[in-house]
Amino acid sequence: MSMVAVSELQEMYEHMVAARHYEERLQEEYLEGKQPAFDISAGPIPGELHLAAGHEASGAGVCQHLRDDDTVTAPHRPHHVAIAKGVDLERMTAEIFGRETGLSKGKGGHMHLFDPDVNFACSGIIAEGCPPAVGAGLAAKKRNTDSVAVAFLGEGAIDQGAFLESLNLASVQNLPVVFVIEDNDWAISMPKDRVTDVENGAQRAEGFDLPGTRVDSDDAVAVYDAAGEAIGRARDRNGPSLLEVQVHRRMGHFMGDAEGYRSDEDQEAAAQRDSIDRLAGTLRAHDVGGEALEELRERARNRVEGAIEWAKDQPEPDPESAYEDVFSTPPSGVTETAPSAADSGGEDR
Amino acid sequence: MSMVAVSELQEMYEHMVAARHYEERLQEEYLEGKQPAFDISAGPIPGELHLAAGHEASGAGVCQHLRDDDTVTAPHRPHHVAIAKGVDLERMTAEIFGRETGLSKGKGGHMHLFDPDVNFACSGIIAEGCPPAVGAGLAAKKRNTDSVAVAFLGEGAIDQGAFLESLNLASVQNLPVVFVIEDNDWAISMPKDRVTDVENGAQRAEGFDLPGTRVDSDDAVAVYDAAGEAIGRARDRNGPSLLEVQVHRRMGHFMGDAEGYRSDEDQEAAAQRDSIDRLAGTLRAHDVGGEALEELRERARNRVEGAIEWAKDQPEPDPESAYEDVFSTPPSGVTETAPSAADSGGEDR
Amino acid sequence: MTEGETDGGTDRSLTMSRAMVEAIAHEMRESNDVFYMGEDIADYGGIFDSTEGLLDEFGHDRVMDVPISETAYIGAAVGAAQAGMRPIAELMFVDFFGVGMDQIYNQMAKNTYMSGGAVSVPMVLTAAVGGTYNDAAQHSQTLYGTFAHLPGMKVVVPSTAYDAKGLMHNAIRDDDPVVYLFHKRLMGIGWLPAPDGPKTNVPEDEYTIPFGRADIKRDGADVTVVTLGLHVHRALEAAESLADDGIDVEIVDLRTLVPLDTETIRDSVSKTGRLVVVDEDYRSYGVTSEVIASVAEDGLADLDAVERVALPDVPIPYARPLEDEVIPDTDDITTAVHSVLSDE
Amino acid sequence: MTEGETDGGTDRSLTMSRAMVEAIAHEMRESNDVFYMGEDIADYGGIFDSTEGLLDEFGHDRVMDVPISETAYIGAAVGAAQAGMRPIAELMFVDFFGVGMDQIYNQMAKNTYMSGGAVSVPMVLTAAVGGTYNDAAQHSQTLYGTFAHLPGMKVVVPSTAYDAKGLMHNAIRDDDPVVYLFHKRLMGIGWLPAPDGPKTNVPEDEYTIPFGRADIKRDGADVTVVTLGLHVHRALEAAESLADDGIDVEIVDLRTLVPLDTETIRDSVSKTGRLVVVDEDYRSYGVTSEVIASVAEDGLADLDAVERVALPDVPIPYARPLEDEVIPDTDDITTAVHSVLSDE
Ligand SMILES: Cc1ncc(C[n+]2csc(CCOP(=O)(O)OP(=O)(O)O)c2C)c(N)n1
Ligand SMILES: Cc1ncc(C[n+]2csc(CCOP(=O)(O)OP(=O)(O)O)c2C)c(N)n1
Ligand SMILES: [Mg+2]
Ligand SMILES: [Mg+2]
Repeated sequence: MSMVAVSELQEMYEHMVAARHYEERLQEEYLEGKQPAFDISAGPIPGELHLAAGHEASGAGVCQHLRDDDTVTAPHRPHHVAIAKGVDLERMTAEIFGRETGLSKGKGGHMHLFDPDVNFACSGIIAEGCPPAVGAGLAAKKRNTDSVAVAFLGEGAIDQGAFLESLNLASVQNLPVVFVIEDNDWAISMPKDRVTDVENGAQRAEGFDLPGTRVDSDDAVAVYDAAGEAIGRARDRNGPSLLEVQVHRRMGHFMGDAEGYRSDEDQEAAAQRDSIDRLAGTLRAHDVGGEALEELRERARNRVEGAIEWAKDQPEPDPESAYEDVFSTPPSGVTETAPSAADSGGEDR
Repeated sequence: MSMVAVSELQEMYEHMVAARHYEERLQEEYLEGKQPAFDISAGPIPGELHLAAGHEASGAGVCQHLRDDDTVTAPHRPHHVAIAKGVDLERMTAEIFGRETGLSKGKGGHMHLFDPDVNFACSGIIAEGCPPAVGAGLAAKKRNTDSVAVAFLGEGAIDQGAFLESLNLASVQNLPVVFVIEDNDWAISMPKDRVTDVENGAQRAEGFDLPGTRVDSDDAVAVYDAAGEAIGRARDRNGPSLLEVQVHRRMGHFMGDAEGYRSDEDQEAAAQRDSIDRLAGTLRAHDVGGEALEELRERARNRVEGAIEWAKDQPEPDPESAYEDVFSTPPSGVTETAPSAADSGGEDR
Repeated sequence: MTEGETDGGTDRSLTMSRAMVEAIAHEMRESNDVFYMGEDIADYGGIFDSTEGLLDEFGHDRVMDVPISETAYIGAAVGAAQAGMRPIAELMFVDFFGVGMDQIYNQMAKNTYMSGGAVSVPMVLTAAVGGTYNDAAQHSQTLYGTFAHLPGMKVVVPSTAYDAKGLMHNAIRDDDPVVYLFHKRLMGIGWLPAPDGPKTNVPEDEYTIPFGRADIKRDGADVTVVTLGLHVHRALEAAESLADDGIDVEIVDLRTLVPLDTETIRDSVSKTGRLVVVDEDYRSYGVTSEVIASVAEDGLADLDAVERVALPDVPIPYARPLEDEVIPDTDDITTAVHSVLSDE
Repeated sequence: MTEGETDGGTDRSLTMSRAMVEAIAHEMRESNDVFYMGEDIADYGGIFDSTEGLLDEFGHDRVMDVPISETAYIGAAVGAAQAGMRPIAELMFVDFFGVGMDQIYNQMAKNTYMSGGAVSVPMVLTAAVGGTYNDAAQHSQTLYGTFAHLPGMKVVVPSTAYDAKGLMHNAIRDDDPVVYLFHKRLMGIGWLPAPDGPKTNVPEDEYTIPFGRADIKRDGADVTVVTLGLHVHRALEAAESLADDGIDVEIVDLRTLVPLDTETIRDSVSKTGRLVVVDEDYRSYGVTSEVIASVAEDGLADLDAVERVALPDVPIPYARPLEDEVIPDTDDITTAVHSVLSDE
């Protein structure tokens, strides 16, 4: 039996509800102006959008163990993790709407959210966040702190060199890193068995001498427990772990994906196995009543609505700002120190 | 007990002696003019040279099972494999000496030996030959032949994405591919335990659902047996395997490597565990007498001497030929078919 | 255009995607050696419709979804090509080249040379390129210059359905590795509406367009605009409005970057004396640089004025006003044309 | 040169390798955040002496051998840099970039921009470049143009010990990612003898050389030769022999490709009117293209003649007569100088 405190379950529940509501609201906003004919350039949200409805248990269960000084890297489907990690929701939303006050001043968009205050980053290339997470773990080790790094990736990413090499590097250097595979059964249109022979992605760990665990119960508490063990191990300087979590994709790969390749039954089954409902049940079993739950939901929804409202009010970036931030501001790298005649060192050979 | 025929052992022995003698002679030729001060641009052999003395059991034991239509890719230390695979020794040697009649007309050198007659290729980037070997296996499967592909790599290469991704691709497509790790304990100056936590490289297989075996007895017969099983499995369309073979590096990473990072004991121990001596013992136990062995050795040495002599007699390439062969000869890709007005298709929009 | 003169007598108009797929399907029918590998190219039909419909006709064995392992499957294409097959491997976005580049440029592009011609690598590497839909820095690049700089690969960039089909036929038949870069905005995808130009009449018959032959997409006497891909259409649009001002622009569509048709470029510049190079790749060390340098080298005397219009040297930003700022548009081209006219 | 005027008063001459290592050691002493990762850089001291001696002083924790996993450890450097450290990661040969390029250009180079400046990536990526010792197509390239084309990284190419030290100090202190490309033939490695030029007097004190400032390595009035790396020395040699014929060549050593000092180039060309660009990278879509285009763009009127001398667009062959043919030598430079003088 899990030792999780009820207060933690409540926090997780609130994060999960916020994440789900966030995705539902973004879907609405995103599709505005894009119907009936879907034109990606219409509506208030630019670009592609990968929503994580159905993944909430993973973000919440893992991040519940993390502090601000712990690093998280997430892939192209990042919102639920960002919310659980405590990323500034208003500025994140402004970023997604492409506004000047967004986390990245509108330069990054939803696949490139960076919040250094809580050491969160995400990126759009498969498994690309794994090596930087290893690097954050390396920095923690070198600085002799007990902070840890967590890299999230999809089950479709476990065939990519960047992930596999990272397992080895983290293992041989004994770094405080946890890799979390979110298995939602699909990599865009490719089912898992088409791209790997391994049913349990955590099995990859075996070839690299680190522990691997899989949680497939759609149970945020089980995720919390397994993640607690892995993160605790990392914090105690006992090395890296690999964790796979079964989640579900409720909204297509990206907005506009008609999922023609996916059976109705599969979609239906994914919708049924809802870890938010399940966690609500657990909370009720812990004597958290319907009213208390509704209060949590209400708070989560309000936070989301507030962030979206704020974001939509923000100004668009000045076109000229496109030329800024290629390099650090203020500009670095132009220091000149003695000897003053330095610059002509090779002059007359 | 191995079922290997004595005639096969004799062939393997001859290949192994030829390979060893080849490396010893190349070492001599390479160092000519480079002593006492080692200048890489002096002497009859250009460029870097990675010799495989101590690796012979691997090339001979594996390739003994291969036909000309089977594909082999080897890494930067390829000669022993090339010899066992039946690569044209004269033209290979001419290539190493940078001559016009070399396998690649002097363009490739010792890390880029291509002999399409026996489907052999090698290359200088770590693990780079793994994906093309998978491709050769894929071609065999598509064409419904029973040929197989073997990729050789060093133990230092098992941390590289190209290898790890290849394990998965071969496994999920069930391709006739065998990966052979030659474990010589060192990746240039880096000992194995500095770069991976896994003592047995064949353990990598576990994360990808394919069989993995390790042979660490310096016994060519044991290599032959293990390779026979893996290659037989591939030929019978039962999928890929991973095989690791313990070998030894007797001559430094490349010529000129003083091995300052390596202890005398380690060098000594490597020299002791000589699989050629061991195979000679096995042959004697099979009643192949000293004279018969000497005859094999003589033949091997003569072949090597003949190839080196021939190669050194060959002309250097014409400098102008440097501009040829970027693309196929005769030039392809300039076909023009109907409709004849084709070229102006977009003219006047 | 009188139909029948320039398009093989057809009035069947196709999107660039349909034209490209038609060539692939034709070649797959002709030879079992041709097959297609990539992510989401089977049931999905390619994220940018590059394989739409192929699965139905050819099945999963020849229209193969593969793991997200670009190094492994692009390298496998090299191996299969060296074994005599004619694989087509798709990199979903050209921006992902960095995960598989070693196999691309150290094997695919070099093995013919490194083997002294003993082996050849008859494969096609397809990839979607380009921005204009706010997909930000990792999903919007063209990287034309990156591929064109490294020897051993032919680099193809179609701008119309007609060209896309002929160039694809040629790419598959070519015995050398061909990098075939199709611009997402030109494909005619429902959710990413194309401008008017790329949908053209396309003959049903097979035909090839040789590499190394640029196409004059518009004749003109005053200024030469050299460009490719999406920007052919932006340049044509600019030319129309400039024509109203009495400025007569010639538009050279490069169609292939390797080989580069320097002759057509120089002939045009020797006529107009003024050169504008328009590119959606980064400005420095790229396509605009090379086109200008090639003219300066051998036709300096003919050259009265030159301008380049390209992506500035910044990663491609996400928000609409920012992306609009950096990707060259029709106005940028018009301005550059005016500038070379006033420069002298 | 009167010693003391131009080199901080020292007559201590160092190889380029010693000078580079001296700067690294200094910065490692100053800050525990600086560490070095790479293959064979600990006990071996770097295959090309890039870390010779560092292990003894700093130990395996700060001079770290890593697995042959360029993607993983270069990406780890990015992560450590974003966490506030100042890693130096070595790619043993620049030719290997293809196995780790995604981390290099999609993370290291873009994260500052993609985060709107919220994060910075203060790291150095070192790599050995160049040919002249018959290591063939996978171990002889410079790939200057490949890195310079993609925005977000500063690209540094020292040609002397003096420059190597100052540029390395600056690279480590810079808050942005710097790609530091050192030419093997210049390092002063025992088995790969350097020409005379790169071993220079080097002050013991620290000093920085700012990026974006080319260095006139030789003043001249007749022809501008723009070059970098090894070819600075080949150009200087050519200049000496041309001086005997009364031809006065100015030699501009770029030192950094990003930022590119177009001002110094243009000033020189406005003086001489004749431009020769010499590069060891591939000819097309590269450094020579960019330098010529940058002059043509803003200084076309000044430009009377231009030539480029570069590696032809072929992979680098192995045999000595072949490699000698393709890598530009002193004679090639001399010929090009004569050619721009007779061109007009
Ligand atoms: C290297 C690389 N290859 C391909 C892609 C395109 N791509 C984006 S998401 C995706 C599928 C990812 O599947 P998975 O890892 O399971 O994550 P999910 O989308 O299911 O959350 C692909 C192929 C990419 N971004 N990067
Ligand atoms: C991607 C890549 N990284 C680094 C190198 C440089 N390199 C050449 S051989 C070698 C060591 C290889 O060790 P191993 O695989 O064990 O083979 P061995 O030399 O021991 O036979 C290294 C690091 C390379 N060629 N390619
Ligand atoms: Mg998935
Ligand atoms: Mg080894």
